[in-house]
Amino acid sequence: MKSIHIQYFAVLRDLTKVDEEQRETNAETALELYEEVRQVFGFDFDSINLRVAVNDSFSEWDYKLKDGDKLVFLPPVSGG
Amino acid sequence: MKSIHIQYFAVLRDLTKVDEEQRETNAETALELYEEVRQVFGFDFDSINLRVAVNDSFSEWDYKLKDGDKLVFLPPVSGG
Amino acid sequence: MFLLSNNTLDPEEYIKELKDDSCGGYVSFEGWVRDFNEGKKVTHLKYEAYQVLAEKEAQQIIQEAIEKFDARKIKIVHRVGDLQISEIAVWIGATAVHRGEAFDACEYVIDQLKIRVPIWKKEYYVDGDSGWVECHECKKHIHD
Amino acid sequence: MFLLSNNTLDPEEYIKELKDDSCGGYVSFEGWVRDFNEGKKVTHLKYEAYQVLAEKEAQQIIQEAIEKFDARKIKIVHRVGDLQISEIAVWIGATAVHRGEAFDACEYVIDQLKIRVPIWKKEYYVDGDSGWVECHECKKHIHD
Repeated sequence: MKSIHIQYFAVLRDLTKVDEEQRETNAETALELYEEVRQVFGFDFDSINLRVAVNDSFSEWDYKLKDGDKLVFLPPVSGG
Repeated sequence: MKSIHIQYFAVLRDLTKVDEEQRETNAETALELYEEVRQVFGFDFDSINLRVAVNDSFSEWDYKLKDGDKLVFLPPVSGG
Repeated sequence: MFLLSNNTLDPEEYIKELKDDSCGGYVSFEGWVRDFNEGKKVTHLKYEAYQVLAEKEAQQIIQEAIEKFDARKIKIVHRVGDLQISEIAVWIGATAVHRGEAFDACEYVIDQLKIRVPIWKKEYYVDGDSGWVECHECKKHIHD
Repeated sequence: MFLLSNNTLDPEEYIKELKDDSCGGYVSFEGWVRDFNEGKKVTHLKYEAYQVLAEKEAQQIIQEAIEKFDARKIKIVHRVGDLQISEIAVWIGATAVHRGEAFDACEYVIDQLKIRVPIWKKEYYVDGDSGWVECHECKKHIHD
């Protein structure tokens, strides 16, 4: 089991109702973790439509999770 | 004889030492008038490098002068 | 430099940081909150940012623009929180020795910011509906 | 709208005239007095304008930019008289529904203004020399 810190923004946060959580997981990759929380919160977005950040940097979906990592799943941005 | 009002700007005004003059002339066209004042004030610019305005609108060098016209010979602009 | 601000943006203040006697051109862009978007009348909106990554990515964009276009100084300020119609959502200022470089740098920064910097906009409509912009692309529309 | 001003330009004042709830993008350009031009150190400069024709030509350029790029409002203010280093020589503001239109309109206006509007710049140099800019193209350099 790894302990992963996850932050939620925008449309995802509207569904989770929390800004962040500390999640114990057996997921191996960022993608596996996304599919796990997607089930939990009922996200309707394929990972293809999102990006993932690990420890405050953009990362890849096949990133291998390490205990203590900080992840953010990023909906399409709309600043400016 | 026609009476033409002429205004001078920038590099031309530095040579004429006057902002404007009322000139009695036999010149038929804007170009002939330019060549006349060019002699008088020693302008070193060919008409090809200047533009001419008649009665506050851009005009052509072959414009036929009429008594009472207001002319301006325009050095290359450098605003902005 | 990149800044997130909870308060009304103040361009006159930001310009001071960009002043440079060797620069001949200064171009700025302001994104204003429009009263209409995609056919719906907007009453107000909200921006939120993933601050740490937004700062890193914006700083990276500024660096790219300076190198690509030989710009001298670039500053970005993005509003977060609740905004009313006609308020400034984002301000970008770019200086360069010549004006073409400043135009190119400023336009590059706003174009890249809109696709890369993790900031999200939620629009609130006259009919009481609201939604995170671009979420029609995610195949789901959120109703509060 | 086009304005010639003998006093320090005040962009915050001009922007007010451009505010429009339906516009999402505002682009402005400022031309600043540089301390160097063509390898010579500049101490200050002077602009003069053929006012009536400058106003007509600038108004024509604004109209062209609005039509070509679907811009909403455009304003130009050009300084005349004596200017010091870093002062604003010209200010241009353009609004449009979308930002690309505002960028294109603003750049078109400054590009056209520089070649068409009868305004002239005289530079004064550290070495006591001075000259009307571009008059090297007229094959004569003026020394006061």
